Amino acid sequence: MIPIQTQLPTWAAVTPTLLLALTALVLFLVDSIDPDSTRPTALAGIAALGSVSALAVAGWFLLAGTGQTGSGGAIELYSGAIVVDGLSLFFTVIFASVAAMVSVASYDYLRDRTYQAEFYSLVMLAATGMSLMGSSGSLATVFVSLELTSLPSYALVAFLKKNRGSVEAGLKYFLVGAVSSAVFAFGISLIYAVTGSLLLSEVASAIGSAGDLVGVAGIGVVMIAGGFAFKTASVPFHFWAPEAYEGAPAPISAFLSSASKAAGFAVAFRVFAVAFPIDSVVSMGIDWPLLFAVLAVVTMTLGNFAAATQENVKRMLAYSSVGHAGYALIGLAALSSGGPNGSVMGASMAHLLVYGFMNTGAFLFVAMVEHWDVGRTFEDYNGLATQAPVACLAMTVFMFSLAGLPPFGGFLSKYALFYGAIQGGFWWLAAVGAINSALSLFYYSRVVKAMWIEDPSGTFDLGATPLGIYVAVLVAAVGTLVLLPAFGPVVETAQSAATALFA
Amino acid sequence: MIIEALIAVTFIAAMVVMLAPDEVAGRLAAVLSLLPVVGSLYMWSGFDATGNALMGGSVAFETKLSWLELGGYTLNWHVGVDGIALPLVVLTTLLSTLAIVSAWTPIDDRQSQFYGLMLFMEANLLGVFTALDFFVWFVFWEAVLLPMYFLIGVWGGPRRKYAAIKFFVYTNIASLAMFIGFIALVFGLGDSVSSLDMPAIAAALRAGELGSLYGIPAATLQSVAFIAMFLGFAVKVPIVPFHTWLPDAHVEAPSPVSVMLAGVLLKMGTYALLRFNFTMMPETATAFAVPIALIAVISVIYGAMLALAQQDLKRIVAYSSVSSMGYVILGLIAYTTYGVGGATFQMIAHGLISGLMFMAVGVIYNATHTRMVGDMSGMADRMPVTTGILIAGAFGYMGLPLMAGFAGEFFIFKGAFASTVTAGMPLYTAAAMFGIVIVAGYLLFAMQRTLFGAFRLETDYEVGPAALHETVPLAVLLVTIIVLGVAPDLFFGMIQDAVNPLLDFGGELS
Amino acid sequence: MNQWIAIGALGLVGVGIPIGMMVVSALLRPTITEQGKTVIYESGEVPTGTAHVQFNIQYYMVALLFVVFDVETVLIFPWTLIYRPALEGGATLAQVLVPMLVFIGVLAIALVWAWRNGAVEWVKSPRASRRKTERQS
Amino acid sequence: MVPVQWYLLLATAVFCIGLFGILTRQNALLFLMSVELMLNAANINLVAFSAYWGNVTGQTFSLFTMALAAAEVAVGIGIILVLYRNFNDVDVTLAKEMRW
Amino acid sequence: MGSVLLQSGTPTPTGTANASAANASAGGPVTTLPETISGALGLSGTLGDVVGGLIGAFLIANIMLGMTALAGPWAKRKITAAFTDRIAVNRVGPFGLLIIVADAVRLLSKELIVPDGVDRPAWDLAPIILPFSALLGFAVIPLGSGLQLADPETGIVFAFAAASIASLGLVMAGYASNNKYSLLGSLRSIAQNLAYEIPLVLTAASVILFAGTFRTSEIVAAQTETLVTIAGIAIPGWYAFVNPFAFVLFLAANMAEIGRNPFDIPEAPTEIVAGYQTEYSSVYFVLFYLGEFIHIFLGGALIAVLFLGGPAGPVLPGFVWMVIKMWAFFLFTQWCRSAVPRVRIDQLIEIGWKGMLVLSLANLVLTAVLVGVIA
Repeated sequence: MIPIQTQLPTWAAVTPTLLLALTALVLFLVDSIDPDSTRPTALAGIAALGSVSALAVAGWFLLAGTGQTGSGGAIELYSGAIVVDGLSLFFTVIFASVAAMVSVASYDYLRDRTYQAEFYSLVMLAATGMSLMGSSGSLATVFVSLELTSLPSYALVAFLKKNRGSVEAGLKYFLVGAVSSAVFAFGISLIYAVTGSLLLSEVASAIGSAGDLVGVAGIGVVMIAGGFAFKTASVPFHFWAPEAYEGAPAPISAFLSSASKAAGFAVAFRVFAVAFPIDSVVSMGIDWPLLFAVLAVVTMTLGNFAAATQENVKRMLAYSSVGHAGYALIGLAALSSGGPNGSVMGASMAHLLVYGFMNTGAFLFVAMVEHWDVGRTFEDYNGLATQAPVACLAMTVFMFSLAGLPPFGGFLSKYALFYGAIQGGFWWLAAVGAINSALSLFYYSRVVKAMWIEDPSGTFDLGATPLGIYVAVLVAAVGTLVLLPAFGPVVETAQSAATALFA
Repeated sequence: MIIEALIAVTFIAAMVVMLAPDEVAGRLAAVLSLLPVVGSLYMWSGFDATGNALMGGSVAFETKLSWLELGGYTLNWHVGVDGIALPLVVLTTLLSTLAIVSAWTPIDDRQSQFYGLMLFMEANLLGVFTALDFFVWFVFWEAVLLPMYFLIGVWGGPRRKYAAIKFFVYTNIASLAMFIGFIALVFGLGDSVSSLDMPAIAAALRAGELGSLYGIPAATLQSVAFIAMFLGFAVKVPIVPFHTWLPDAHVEAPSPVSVMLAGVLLKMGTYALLRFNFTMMPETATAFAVPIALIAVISVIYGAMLALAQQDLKRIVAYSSVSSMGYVILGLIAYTTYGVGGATFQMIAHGLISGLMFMAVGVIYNATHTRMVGDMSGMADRMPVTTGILIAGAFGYMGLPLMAGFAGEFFIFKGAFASTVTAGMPLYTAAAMFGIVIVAGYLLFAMQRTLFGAFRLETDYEVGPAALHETVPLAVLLVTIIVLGVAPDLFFGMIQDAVNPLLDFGGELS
Repeated sequence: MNQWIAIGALGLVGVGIPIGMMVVSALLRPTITEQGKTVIYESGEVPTGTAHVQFNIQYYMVALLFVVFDVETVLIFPWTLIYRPALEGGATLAQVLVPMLVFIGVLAIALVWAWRNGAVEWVKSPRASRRKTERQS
Repeated sequence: MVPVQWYLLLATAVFCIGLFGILTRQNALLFLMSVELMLNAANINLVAFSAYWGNVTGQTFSLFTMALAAAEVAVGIGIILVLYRNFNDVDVTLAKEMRW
Repeated sequence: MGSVLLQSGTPTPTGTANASAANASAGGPVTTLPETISGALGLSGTLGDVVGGLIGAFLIANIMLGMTALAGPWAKRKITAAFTDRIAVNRVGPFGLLIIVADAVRLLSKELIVPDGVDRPAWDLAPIILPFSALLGFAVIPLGSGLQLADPETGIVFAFAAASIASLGLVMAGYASNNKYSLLGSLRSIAQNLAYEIPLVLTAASVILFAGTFRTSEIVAAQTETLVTIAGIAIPGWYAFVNPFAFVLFLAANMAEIGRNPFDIPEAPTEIVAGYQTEYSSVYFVLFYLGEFIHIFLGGALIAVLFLGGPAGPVLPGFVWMVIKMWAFFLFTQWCRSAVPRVRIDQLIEIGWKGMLVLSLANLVLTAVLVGVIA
């Protein structure tokens, strides 16, 4: 195919991001026309349309090879402050698809609530921030886009302002987020102190000559890693995740635990791969792959064990999402000088894409259950399949896929990830991951067991079918299934995009 | 493309049935499941493969497409059948249809889901027996577990949750062990393979390409991987001492599910053992001949002894399956044409016979609502046809000549006696033959107590003969068993053809 | 750097003069202790309750709005500074003007939204607020 | 000229004060102030090293930091307001409703 | 835009940090007052800077104090009296000028009543902050005739920043007083300051678009060019003439910023007693009063610098012109005090957010287009 930059001006490479931002603004304007009326269909439609079009454009770019090795490499805008390449487009696809699903699902969730337009536009703004995170080529852009993602998220988590759980979740999310962004900013300032630049490529070339400031650089790297740990809900900044995911409106939990986490990884991949090249940095004593390896092991183990002890499905999913952050961290941990870094990081990216579908679907199912006024614990789910077999089937798909059982996308992505780690010589990481995966089957299958096998403890009165959530859940389920046979192109794209980072 | 069509048709049938209303689901599933039966019979009639699929023989109905590339390894969509796989495919389709028909009576709740899952399982089983790429094979292998989990868990007996979880956990951990073992082997092969294609890996392994991995020497690696895979498959077979999930699962599962479980799912374990352990690493297998043979004999004797102590008819049949699978292992380790071929044949035979037994027990249970030996007697009075078939099946189990069971066991013993894998092989074989006596003992004992004598059963309704749709599957199975017993060469020829190449390896044995 | 020394000096003086006046006053003024005159002024009534009364939420709205807009002006200022030199240095009008127009456009949309949603409305009519609560319940 | 390392020390000190405040305060507003301190520590670094390296990147970025800090406060105050409405206090340790 | 901002190492028109260090030794484009003083004293280096700075600061502060003293007790009464056709202070001294001294002594020697329950440090600090903030703003104002304390690169921004510190004093006073009226008064004044700060600053930004600099001396210098010559009289390019729209906006916003009619909401005596200063007496009250008046003059000075050519003017020396302009603004505020009714608080807020902000944004964009077309 003809490379895109021969047909379009360079700035057009950020079209997906611009589309998301534009959608947010349009939503604001629509709300401004008549703030007092609720038009859920129009609002959800605009949001979904915007994210789908962003998805379409990003997908088209990705297929057309925009910014990828085949067509002249990454497209740099604003002197490299924004970079559009395979990685950023790949992650934009994740964000846009999650945003689309969440928008559609929110149609029912938000029925009869106020501030719907604000909800959708905040989601779109956060998605904009995420996609900008994916294409940040400078620590300044990283920080700005990180905040652009975080700030709407805080508000969204506390969206149910009369619900104490939601408010508490929002508060905790905000507090941890504010601290970690401060830590992150300080880390950036230290890196700037050492290198005199915020551009990732210039940082990379300057950090090797840090001289006696190597300690400062090391602290800076650790602090930046801390900022990412927050965004990806990894240990030690994971405290907020269970609370925030549990208290937030379920579509927002879905959005945060899938897209926001992926965004954290998007930017972490780029920053660490580009700005702190393993070859020069590790030899200085700043062994960040080791740091991430430790974080990965602790995160996945802690997340899985905590998830296993939960009684509340949403909270279990929250902890499991911490565990999955641990798996994805392998993409940063199993790196070494001269190792197959591109393939392990690409595998992690592919896992995040699959995760985007299965985890969003799982949380949206929880949203549907909340919509039905069924309780939140495992017991409350008992016998749900007798009432809603199709939805429960979808949930079963999500659960088994999250556990990494074969006929679903989650299996292949986990396999690729662990395989990549082994390839890089980090077989122990893969082993820990595999053991954790096996363990996770226990609590995932509890949901399945409750839905299908247990007898209902009471009678259900599910009421009308929430069409929006239904559609979104089914889309997610189909996505999870389709990603098994279609995993090939996905992982190949991801790995070539990741390899380009290390080139 | 017939294999893809077969699998796809079954999947689509599963979907259709899943969405169909409960009232028609059973009939619809039975009709739709005839399609794969026809397909598999067509494959049988058009079968033209020679040799073993993994050993460079020609493969029937083969398709090979590149699926995805992962870190230097290509994963292919590679399916095809040889003389070992085809009989199992036929067995699967046939038994599925019969099991579905036999489910019409006992399953009265959420029918469309039940039949949908049955068909879904059938599709995955077909995938397991036809896949020639490890990855594809593994996906299907694991995918079989999910419907089985639900089938036991939702429609099972009083302790169904326990049984379902136990089944699920046992088999999944086993799969993990097996998976790790196999992948370690593939890594150990290094650059000599560039895909997870089973023929390629088999060739490389047999050519001794295995290198060291992370400092583990090749020999150790091969042994460890062999053990890991053996354990993984042993759970599925099951072999003593990994058999404890089986009686629970069988007892709790509804009879049609038991039919599938005993008839086809157990064969996955032995099939995989044959395909992986015994085909790819014959040296290691023969090196471990003594423990394997020992385990086989123990399975035979111990399973039979346990069966002897049971009161539950289903439990009796379940434990006797453990015993029967012991014969298969014994045949496999013999490494002779008759041993391995007989083991393969015994898989088919046992699938049919145990299917028949479970089905017959299920029919009796549908009528009496009990399976306890002590609760009833003289069933022959009220259900003469069913009783007759059950007795015929029991004789088949005991290895009565002219029935499939006899052929299978006879081939195994013949092969095992002649085996030179280890010095004590005749001894082990003799010990295993002793198991037949026990089988005869417990089966006759149970039959005698339940079927004969004066009718006694405490019910508030009249127990009458079984319905036609319950009897027909039994009859079909019985006919098939007898046909195979009379003419084992319907399958045995192609089995032998596929088995022979793998006996030829570098060791001093032949 | 001497610029800032001078400014600092003015700061010192700016603090020093008030303090000096306070000192002078302290020397001059009488202090007569007397009950009652230290009571908080509340139109001659005895003060009731705490002085930290709840006030209109709109104060917060205005404050939040201010924070947002004021900070945007911080970002506008560097642009105003380079605008003319950049133009004279050969940049095209589109290069220097359009980004800021976009920026201000976003700002304007935010303002329109805040306006329409009553963030800058000091007093809301009871009817409007009733409509809002009806939607909420 | 003050040596640039001193600024580094100053920034670190300010950062640690902020961190201390976060760890010890229960009042949400004081918590916010502490966070602002930490962000400003970053700003000190950025501005100081902007002069040291002779480029304006750091200064410019500190403007962005300030803008984001302000936005963060705006959102934070909003959340603290609803916190107060729901819990009648701004004590962050009060919010323990979770696991309901 | 972004490329200019984020590109490292590219010199921008503000000059690099190194350039600013170079400027420091040179002392900027104009000779500032401390330099003149230290030069006269024969001092150099840091000592010269400190001594010159202190003396200059003291001088400037006292000029402001003197003007305030004149304006507060005397001029204000006179002007108000003139508007209402009365005779104001005329007994003490010539034109009653000595009332300044009398009032000073009277107010300073009044008893300081500390009400119950005030928050002591804040209550004491607030009266210091207010005059401090206003005085600090004068540090960068070119008063003409070399009377400019400092001329940093960020001059005009510094002036706005310094003037904004006053808000802090107001809120401290209101909060610490333990009085409902004080609290409400301070909140009202904050709300007002917030609402009008943005239009004020944005309008100033439109001037900077023309001038291309923050340095007050350069802004003033940029206005010396002749705009048009009408009948032989050269009209200087004061931004009030160049951009009258901005001038009117700035004037209005400035009135609100310093809290004068029609925007004297903070202390509206008929509504909330005296707002934030209700509980203050004696010297504390004087300091508030002082601070407010210096603020008025600072507002006048800002208008003069930004729109009226600063100290420029024919015949008379610069300093005189500057004082005339500042007093003109003072006169204007007092005129409004007598002539214009106060707006209601809700009207005030809505004028600020819906009127002024929109207009100032429009003004900024229009100015940018205008400048772009001209340049």
